[in-house]
Amino acid sequence: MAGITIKGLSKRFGAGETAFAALTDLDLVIENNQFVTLLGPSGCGKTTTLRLIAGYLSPDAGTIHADDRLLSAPGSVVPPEARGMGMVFQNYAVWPHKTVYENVVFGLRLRKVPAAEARRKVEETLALVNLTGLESRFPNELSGGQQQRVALARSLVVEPGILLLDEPLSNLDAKLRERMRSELKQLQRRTGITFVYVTHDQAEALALSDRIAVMHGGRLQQYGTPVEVYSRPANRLVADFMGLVNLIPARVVAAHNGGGLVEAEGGLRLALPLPDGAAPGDAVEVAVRPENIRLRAASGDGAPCARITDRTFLGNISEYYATLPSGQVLRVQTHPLQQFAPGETVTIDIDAAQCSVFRP
Amino acid sequence: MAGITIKGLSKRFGAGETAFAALTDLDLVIENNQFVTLLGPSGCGKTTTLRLIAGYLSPDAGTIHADDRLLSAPGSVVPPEARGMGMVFQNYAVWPHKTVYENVVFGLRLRKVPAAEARRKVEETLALVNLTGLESRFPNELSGGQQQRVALARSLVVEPGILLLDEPLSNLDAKLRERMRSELKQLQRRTGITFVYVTHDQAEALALSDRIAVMHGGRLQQYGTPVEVYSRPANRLVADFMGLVNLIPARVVAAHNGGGLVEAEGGLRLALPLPDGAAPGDAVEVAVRPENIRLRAASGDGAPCARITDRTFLGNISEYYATLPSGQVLRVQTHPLQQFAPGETVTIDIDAAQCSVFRP
Amino acid sequence: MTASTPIAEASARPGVAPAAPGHRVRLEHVVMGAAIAALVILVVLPIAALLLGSLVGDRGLSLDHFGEVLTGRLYLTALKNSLVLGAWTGLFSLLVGIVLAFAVSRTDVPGKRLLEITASLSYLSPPFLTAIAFVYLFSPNAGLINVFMRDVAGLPWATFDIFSMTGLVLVTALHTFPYVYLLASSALQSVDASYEEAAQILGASKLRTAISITAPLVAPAILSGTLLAFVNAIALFGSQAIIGLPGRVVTLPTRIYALFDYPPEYGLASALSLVFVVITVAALYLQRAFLSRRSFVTLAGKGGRPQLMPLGPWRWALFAFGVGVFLVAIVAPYATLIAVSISKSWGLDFWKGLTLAHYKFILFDYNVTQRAILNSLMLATVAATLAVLLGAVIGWIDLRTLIPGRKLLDYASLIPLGLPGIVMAVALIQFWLRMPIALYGTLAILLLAYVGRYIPLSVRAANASLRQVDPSLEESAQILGASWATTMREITLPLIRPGLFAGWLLVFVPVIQELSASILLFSSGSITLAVAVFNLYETGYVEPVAALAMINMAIIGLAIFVANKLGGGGIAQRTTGYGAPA
Amino acid sequence: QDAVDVDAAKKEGRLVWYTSTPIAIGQKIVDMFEKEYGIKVEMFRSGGSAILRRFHQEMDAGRVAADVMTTSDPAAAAAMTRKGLFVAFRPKDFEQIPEAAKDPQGHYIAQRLNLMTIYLREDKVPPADEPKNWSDVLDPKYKGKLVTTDPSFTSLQVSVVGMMSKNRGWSFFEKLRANDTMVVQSNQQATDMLKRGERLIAVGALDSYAADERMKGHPIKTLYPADGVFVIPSPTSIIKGSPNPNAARLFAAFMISPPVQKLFPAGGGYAARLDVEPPAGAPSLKDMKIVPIDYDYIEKESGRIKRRFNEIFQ
Ligand SMILES: Nc1ncnc2c1ncn2[C@@H]1O[C@H](COP(=O)(O)OP(=O)(O)OP(=O)(O)O)[C@@H](O)[C@H]1O
Ligand SMILES: Nc1ncnc2c1ncn2[C@@H]1O[C@H](COP(=O)(O)OP(=O)(O)OP(=O)(O)O)[C@@H](O)[C@H]1O
Ligand SMILES: [Mg+2]
Ligand SMILES: [Mg+2]
Repeated sequence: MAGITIKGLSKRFGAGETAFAALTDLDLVIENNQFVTLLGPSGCGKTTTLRLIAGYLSPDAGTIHADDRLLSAPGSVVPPEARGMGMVFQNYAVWPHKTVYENVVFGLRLRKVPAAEARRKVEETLALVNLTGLESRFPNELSGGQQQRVALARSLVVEPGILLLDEPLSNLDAKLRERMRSELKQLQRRTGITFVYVTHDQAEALALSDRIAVMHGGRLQQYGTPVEVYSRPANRLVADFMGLVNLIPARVVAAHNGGGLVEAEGGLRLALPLPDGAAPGDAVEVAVRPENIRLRAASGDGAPCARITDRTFLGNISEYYATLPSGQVLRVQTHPLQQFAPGETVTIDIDAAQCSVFRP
Repeated sequence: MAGITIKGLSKRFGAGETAFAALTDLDLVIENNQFVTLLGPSGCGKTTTLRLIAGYLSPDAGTIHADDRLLSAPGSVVPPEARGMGMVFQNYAVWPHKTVYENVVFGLRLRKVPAAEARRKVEETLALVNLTGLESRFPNELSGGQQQRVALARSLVVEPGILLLDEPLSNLDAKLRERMRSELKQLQRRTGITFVYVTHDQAEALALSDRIAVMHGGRLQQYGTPVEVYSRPANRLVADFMGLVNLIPARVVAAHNGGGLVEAEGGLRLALPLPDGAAPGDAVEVAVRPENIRLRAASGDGAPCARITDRTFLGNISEYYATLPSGQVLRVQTHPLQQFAPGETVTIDIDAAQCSVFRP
Repeated sequence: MTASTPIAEASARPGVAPAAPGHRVRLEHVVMGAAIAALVILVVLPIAALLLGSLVGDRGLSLDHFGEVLTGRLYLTALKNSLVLGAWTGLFSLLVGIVLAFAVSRTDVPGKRLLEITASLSYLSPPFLTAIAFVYLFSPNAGLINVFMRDVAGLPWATFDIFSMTGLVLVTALHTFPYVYLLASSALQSVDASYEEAAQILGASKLRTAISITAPLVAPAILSGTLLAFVNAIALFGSQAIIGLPGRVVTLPTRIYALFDYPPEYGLASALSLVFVVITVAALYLQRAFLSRRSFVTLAGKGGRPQLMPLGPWRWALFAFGVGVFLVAIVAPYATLIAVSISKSWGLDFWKGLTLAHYKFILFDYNVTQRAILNSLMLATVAATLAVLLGAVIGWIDLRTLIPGRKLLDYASLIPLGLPGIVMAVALIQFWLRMPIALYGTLAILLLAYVGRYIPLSVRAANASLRQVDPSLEESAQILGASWATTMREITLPLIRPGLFAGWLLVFVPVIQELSASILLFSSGSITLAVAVFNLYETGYVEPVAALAMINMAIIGLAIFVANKLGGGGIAQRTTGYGAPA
Repeated sequence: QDAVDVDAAKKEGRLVWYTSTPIAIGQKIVDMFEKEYGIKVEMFRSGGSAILRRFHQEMDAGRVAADVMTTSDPAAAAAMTRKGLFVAFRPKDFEQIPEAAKDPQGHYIAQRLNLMTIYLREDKVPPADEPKNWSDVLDPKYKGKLVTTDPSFTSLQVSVVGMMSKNRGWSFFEKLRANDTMVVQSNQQATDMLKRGERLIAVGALDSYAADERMKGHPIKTLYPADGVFVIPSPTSIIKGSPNPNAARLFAAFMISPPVQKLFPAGGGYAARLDVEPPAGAPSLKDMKIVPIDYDYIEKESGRIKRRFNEIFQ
């Protein structure tokens, strides 16, 4: 069990004109026993970060420490085989020419663990991931989920302090994925191993993580708990990436000590926390998540009205497009039993406490 | 524009001992101008059905009519090129050696449409799918979403009566997928073409379809509107596949004319519509969707209580595991602002009207 | 891209019209029927004729010929020698091929381009020319290098007798190691790096990873290359005649060839040829069986590029090895041939007799050469084109239809791979001499032999490129209303064009060099370049032979250049990277 | 003496010649003939037995491609004459060809005479060590120095091996084998081995190649064994039913005309005509002992002879 401290980490690929900064000045402290997720759109540098931590790549700048041991610095990199980490690859990389048992025992053989003890450990680990009885199967005789558990067992059996996982669920179908998700989470809680998890699926990140590092374009955008990054996004990019969001252009009407009043076109007024230094007259964008807008039958209580223009039934949720008199379209999510017909006029309530304000 | 009538359609693959019934006795009426989705887990026969409709496969039994024209019967199959349908493949199948324009105009050339008219039609169709200006690009110079629209345009330009789509969104990332989804839906509304859409993603099916055909193991399980299949599943399989569901074993206490009272272990009582012929004493399963269970702070009003055992923040939703005194675990979804801590005891309300009852 | 599980493969296969019987005849059925008929004529009938020929004796049908072939000391020795030759060549090809492939694709060895060139040139060089050159270098008493070692360097132990099994293996392996090299290096490049990285992070050293992860993963490709080397090694007639006979290493091809000397003994020759067919088919069968059991191996995925193994000082050792192979396989034989071709009479003082007279003789005075060059160019062009078209149709049948027995077709198209040219020629003679059509002695029979013999190469090439074209690309044309012919013309053929051109070259090059079948099938009007070279050699004109050999290589080089200009480029880049599930 | 219709021949304009004549001389004959008559000759040059095999296969296939054929296998020529495959033709100067080298009716006529002898590198074998007759080469002092040709690939050698084994028994070849004699495919390869000094003595190889190299300056000397040399004619025949019968006759007649015949001694070989001098510096046939050859025996036994030879030398 170990923590990881990353300081000022940068990595470029290529040289000269085609050089490309895959990762720029990353600072990240991953604490012992935590489940930390690197989240971001494709190409944002997640895999690069993970491979830097594993030691497959050497940084151009910055350092990586595990506890107090310096693992990576420009020009001096402890090779992967000497880091004592584990890694689960996106495609599992279960060796097709070895049986489940041989796959899992490989790391123990390398450590010259006596055969009897190795067998015991493999059995324990296979039990941990629910693979008992499949020891002598070849990977092609396993389902995707089972292969993934072999990959997990193979990494776990050597008791790494840190386990790196690169989009391990992205190849699975929705149901299996949901199951593996909770298994992974429980496993991490049970073993106490530090998990560094890479994904571009925000739901997965929210469901699994203690902390989420949201990345974009090779830079860290925000590092915080799931609720923090979802409800208090540091910027537009994060807000947009963490889920559906309505961005309403508005103007600051009044500002005081961290809070204030904004007004959107069409008379929508919201009392909100404001970013530092916002002054009346400033143009801002208000970010509202669809579930923080409530619809109710039109009432004359002065709350803003909107017309339902589209409706999508999504099972556990219904989604509406509500058009404000200003023409601004809001996406709203409600409980499916709360039904409005397209064309209907409704009153909307925006939960101002859940909104964020960004400068455009 | 045309409707499709499928009667008693069956298809087996292989012969002798290894024969495998991919599709058994399918009856399906797809009406003109509808958006119908074939939904089901991997291997349930969706693609097989679509390929039978397209004429790539010939049925072992049953018939397929388009309007009144017999398209397929065992041993006599109108070949795909003579059906006048369109098809969008999962991988788009955009021809990499032809430009966007050449891809789209191909079908018109085959129909010997005069060049000038063909050009006009292609331009119109490209405008329809928002690809104007990209005519001379090659597919490798397009993003995934653009490629998909080329595939769509190629099928649309020949004005097929029926458009078949095989998991066209499964290769896209979440954001693009969401966008393409609404584009597809609008397109279908605008053109009035009959869409037969294959997917294994229930959210997609719910969002898009006029009617959903839920399949399992080569058999049709239910055919109905999204609300019907989600809220009134015909059987356990459908209930389970259409979304998360809690299955609570219970016993019928009283039954009358389609309704009745059931009691689950631990004293949970629900007044529900019952399946025909259910008699007091019968063992049944009550299916409750997580969003139809409400949590509130423990109250002494006699409603059942439960203890929160796990909690997952999913952004627009919070999910709880609530354990009843009987040990039964319920999954509950709430608005994320409604917060309970693990360990807390809560009162639960089950919306009995939204429950379904199955014989186990 | 992803694992090709049986299910994925099965459901990717479109059901093509043949599933619906009793329809009007469609063009695709005619074309497919023609392709099947062609394969029957090219491969199946000649082999049947061979079988018949081997059974017809002086007293009607009998097994006498087989009896003699399987008991006669002469034949048993030849059989044994062939097997020994095949085995050793296979082993050497394996070692050299694998070391070079590993060096090029997985290490930081310098001069990779040189190693790649060595492999391609070794494959392109006609083995009998290498054999001739090596006789000049390593004949035990007078070989240049042997003389140098013994008399100048004073190292008598460092001499080498080319007229021996070892010599034969050396010369043959220089031609066959590229099979292992090419297959192994492409396999090594497609092994997903994450397999190796997974071992590394568990603590495995680079060497350990290479041995216990990488090597087993590419084993199928290596095995496949080794078996190709084996089968080709025992089939090469030229080198076995030039080196084997003086070294008293009699092999099956030389034995068969001798049986054809006047008066020919067709029955015995046919029986002996069938023994050959059995060996090669058995080898192919073993290979396929082994491979099919392992076909699940998942190569290629979304992993990063493999890292190159830093070798430290060892890289220079590996480099030296590569340069050694280059010197032995390319420099030595070509330098020798060039030297011979410009010397007045080899054996006299070299520097006093430099001349271009031999080039003049073969190009202008000897009226056979020009005809031979023209014939060869024409035959190679036509044969390569036919083979490629046939290969495309056969590959298409295999991959895109559900016709029962399509696997058999694929197998039949592989058999010639194991048919030495001489056996193919015997089979063709046996068959066409009985036919009322006077094909024999014309260019047509050579064409049949070439197409038949090299059909496996074009079928493989077409097969590989068809696999990269997702069936849905064809289906989407179909549903738009395109007929089969339109779909082929507009979609399939343009998409596999680069692969077809590769296949075309793959056939063209060996046809230009084909000797072992041609030597039995050519006639005055249809003499080919390789036969002209061999005839000159057989009658002792070694200097003109060397000159003609150089011209031969120039023609091959030119042809490759032209074909690349015509068929390469452009589209290849556009279609590669177009991810289609295999 | 049979007449030749030169005009008809010219009208045919071309002919096909199958031959095992050494390439350079063959090419010269062709060039001379084309120059003289303007008739194009398509020469198919290959080993003697390859020619015969081809010819027979074509006959079987019902295809007569060759008009004229010159091989080095009198046994085969006699056999084919019996089968009626050749045209009887006695051209001008027919009588100048020795009886033993032609068919009385002219179904075949020798083009040249081949001497199968022993030759060696005179710079490497001291005169004292030269073998005097065939059995001398079995002396162990020649071990590793001998080269011979394989009757399976060289039809001239079939006669040599056949008569040697008939007259002296197979033990001769067993001993030859014991003396580490190298076997090569063709006479030219044997010469080549000597040229490069790989082997020093060729046993039972065609003398004219040795002479040819001698003229180029190689120190190769021909020996005429006291117990007899083998003189084997290379017969020329006109093929019955060939496409260009008149051109064929003209060419066959041309073949024994003095200008052509003089080409052979000029190249180191022996002409077929009695009135043409032997090659410069070589003895006349009259001064040698000549081993008589039983062609009937050779023809009947050739399969067995080759097999036995190969069994010994494998
Ligand atoms: N070896 C390399 N050479 C050049 N560029 C590279 C290399 N590896 C990665 N990159 C580039 O660096 C950027 C970050 O890559 P990285 O693999 O870290 O992305 P990612 O966040 O993991 O994306 P994804 O979700 O698609 O896997 C990408 O733009 C990628 O193209
Ligand atoms: N050509 C074939 N030969 C044998 N079995 C086949 C073939 N095509 C499909 N099957 C089998 O028929 C069943 C149904 O296949 P189908 O492709 O219709 O499934 P699907 O519902 O489209 O699944 P997915 O969502 O995975 O695409 C599967 O079990 C499949 O393995
Ligand atoms: Mg990545
Ligand atoms: Mg499918």
